[in-house]
Amino acid sequence: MNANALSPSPAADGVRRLPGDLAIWVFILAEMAAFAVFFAAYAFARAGNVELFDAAQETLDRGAGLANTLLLVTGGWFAAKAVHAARRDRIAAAGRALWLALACGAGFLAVKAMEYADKFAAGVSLSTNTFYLFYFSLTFFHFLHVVLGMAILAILLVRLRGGAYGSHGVLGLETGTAYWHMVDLLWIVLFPLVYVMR
Amino acid sequence: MSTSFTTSSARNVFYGGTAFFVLLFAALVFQTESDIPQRDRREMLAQNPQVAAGKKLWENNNCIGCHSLLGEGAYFAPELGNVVDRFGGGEDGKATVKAFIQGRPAEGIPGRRSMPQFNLSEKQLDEIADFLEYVSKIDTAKWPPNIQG
Amino acid sequence: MQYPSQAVAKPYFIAALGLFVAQILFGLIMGLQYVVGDFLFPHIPFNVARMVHTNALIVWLLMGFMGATYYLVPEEAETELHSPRLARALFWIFLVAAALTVVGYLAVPYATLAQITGNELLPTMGREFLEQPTITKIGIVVVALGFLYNVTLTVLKGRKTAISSVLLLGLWGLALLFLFAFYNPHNLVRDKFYWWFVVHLWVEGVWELILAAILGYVLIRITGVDREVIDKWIYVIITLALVTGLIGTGHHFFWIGTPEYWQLWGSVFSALEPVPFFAMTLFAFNMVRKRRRQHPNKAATLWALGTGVMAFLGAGVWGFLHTLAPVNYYTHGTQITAAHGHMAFYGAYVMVVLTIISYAMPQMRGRAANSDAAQTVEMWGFWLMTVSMVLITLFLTGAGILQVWLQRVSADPQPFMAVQDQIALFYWMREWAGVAFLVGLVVYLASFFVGGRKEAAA
Amino acid sequence: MKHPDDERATRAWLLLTAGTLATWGLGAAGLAGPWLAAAVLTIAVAKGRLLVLDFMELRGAPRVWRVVLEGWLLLVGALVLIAYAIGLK
Repeated sequence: MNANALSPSPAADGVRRLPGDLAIWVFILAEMAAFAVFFAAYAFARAGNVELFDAAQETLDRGAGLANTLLLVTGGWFAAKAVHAARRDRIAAAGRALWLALACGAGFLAVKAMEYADKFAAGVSLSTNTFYLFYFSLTFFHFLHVVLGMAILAILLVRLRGGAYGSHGVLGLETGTAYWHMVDLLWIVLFPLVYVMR
Repeated sequence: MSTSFTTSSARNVFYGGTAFFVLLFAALVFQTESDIPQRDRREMLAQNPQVAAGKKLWENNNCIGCHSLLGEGAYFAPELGNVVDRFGGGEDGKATVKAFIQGRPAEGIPGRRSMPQFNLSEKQLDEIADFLEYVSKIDTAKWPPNIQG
Repeated sequence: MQYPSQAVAKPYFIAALGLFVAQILFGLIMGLQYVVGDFLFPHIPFNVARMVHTNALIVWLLMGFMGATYYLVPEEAETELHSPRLARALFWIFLVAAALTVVGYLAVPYATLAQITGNELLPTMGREFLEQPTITKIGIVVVALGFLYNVTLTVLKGRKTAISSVLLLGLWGLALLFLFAFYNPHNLVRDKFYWWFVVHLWVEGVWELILAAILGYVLIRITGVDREVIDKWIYVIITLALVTGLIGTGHHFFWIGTPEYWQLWGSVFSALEPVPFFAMTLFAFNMVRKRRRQHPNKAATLWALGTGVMAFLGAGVWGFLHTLAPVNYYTHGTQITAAHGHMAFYGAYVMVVLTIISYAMPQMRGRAANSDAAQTVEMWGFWLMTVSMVLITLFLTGAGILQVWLQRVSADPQPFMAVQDQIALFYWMREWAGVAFLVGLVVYLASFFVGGRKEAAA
Repeated sequence: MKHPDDERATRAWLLLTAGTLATWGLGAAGLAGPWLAAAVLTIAVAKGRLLVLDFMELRGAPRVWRVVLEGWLLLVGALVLIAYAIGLK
């Protein structure tokens, strides 16, 4: 019904347009607002307990955080490639890219689950101290977003196979991957904030 | 400049987003249920049946219609979550609570907010006092800020 | 009015307004008891007046929602109501049950009422807002199920629109969440925890769906804006409402013995709860600005815009004021809460019910809109009530700030009753604002009896 | 055949990876203090901006959306820095 929803990328034809459906962007903004408040709350809570936060941060596995950041960044790259491929009707390549993005997400969940298991084994929980209250709240909330993002990617994959996307239009694909990129974006802030800054 | 915004996407985002947050809420509720045994003093309920009887009395006389309990209720009369402590704590506090309830004049105090005379029996007074003592032991994250409630 | 069965809404609206009057009268009694402590004591103690005040509010809002549903669902579904007879029967059952309950509150001591209604068998009474005898609660469930059955079948046999889907979702949620009212464990922490599943998840959850649906319906009718546009706004608003409001329940779990992580989760999400209300304000004003016809019912337009603004102020801004855990630590259970409660209920739910009544009543009386004279009187009622409510809220906020300072923050905290004496001036001002509200209500009701030249029915 | 969109995304991915490794390296080196905080946050904002522009493809979106998302990054970064400065005392 409108030409702009069709295959050209937002940058391509000089017509500025928002990729994906506005509805998902409203949701994305709401989620980002929630995370912004979480991040600020973390930072200000830290300001009141610097020693506690710095000491507890030492117990985190920064290597796992690194691996997870790389996994999400790579997953985002694959998701972007999937959209680009679908725009040029390279459906098989788009499908492969979505699979790889999903694999990155699964890898993230696995690493995170191992991190949690380590913490639980050490007897650390949500109620241990203020740092862990924030650590578990922030990362678990984000963890669930990865799960939701993967569910969306899976739906996109099914619909891609059904021929829903191609040069005739990739609106749904853009809509779903926008959410996946948000999950990535949030982690890009979360990782340095919780794992590195001291 | 054109933006696509379809009703079906808006609807899907609504149902998907709601389902997501319902599940998250459920997870937090589950976590709460596993954490509260450390905070809610359920052992006092188990050991002393008068506590539950006191709660029923509390409800059957609609005390919450004037007082607040842990900050919830009406704000017409004092907070009672910590009243036993405010009245001296322990047995002294409970005795003062009982004497206060018992001593309310039936016709009220002229010009003042007055508590009705409920004509409770000695046993019922004990039950109410035990209930309020139990409430005072609940871990409320250091609320209220001071003894005045 | 296109479908004769829509007319079943009329008795619901009339009864709702009657209970509204009762609510305000008892509010004035309570307000006076705040400063003249022994007023009507011991015949109507404060807790009894408060039960009538709050329960009348809840029941008349429910009646308003039901009336609104009966009115708008046939038009949305483009079919007659499944059973107008059932709707009328349920109306009388509901009204009689509500009246008997109020008589019970006033005629006998509460403990006696508990005894004669068999509260022993399934104790649910004596909890804030859920004071109704257990049999009344069961009656509410029966009425709600009959109502939902009737409405759901109507929607299923007709056209399905976003408005009716959202409305039904809200109403079903309302009924299902009410079931938590029957759960009353001895454990006070769990009692309070699940009690909020009724109270919070109603007013900051499913009721917002009902609110959005009713507002959307009225805006379609009075502005002529495309349904497509309105539907999208509604979905966005209710998405934001549930995203923030569900976890926002946590702002009630700070100090009742629940784990402390709720302080973080509750603060974060309830800090965002103003957002959906802000979206609703934008929605109302945008639709009216883009209107494609000049509907003769200007009063209904005013109510719709008023809902947007006052819901944002009362629920959004006044809620945000004391929702963050470090602030709430000092304000929890003070007059600040009362201030917020008054404006939020008025701005969101009272006003949306008055919006649909303002739109629908003239139609049910056979005209598109009331005469200009009647509308002028109605708008006077609007302004008197709304300004009075703003004043009530401001005075209670003043009382609350002073109370927090004297009783909780200052170096030498004073006892509750000593503090109450010192803030009596605010309570007097609140009471006078309450009198002004009653005047506004009388003016509003008078508008139903003002004649003059009417517009022909649409 | 390389498409410009793909090239931009790949460039972004390489930079994101480099930024991630740099952030990790700064942490692993045992550094601390205001310079570390500033450096790490700057990298995070730069990474976020790349992601917004080249993965989310907001480079070609109406300007307001770029402003909102980049503004979010700056706002969060500023809040964290302010809180960090408060914590120094």
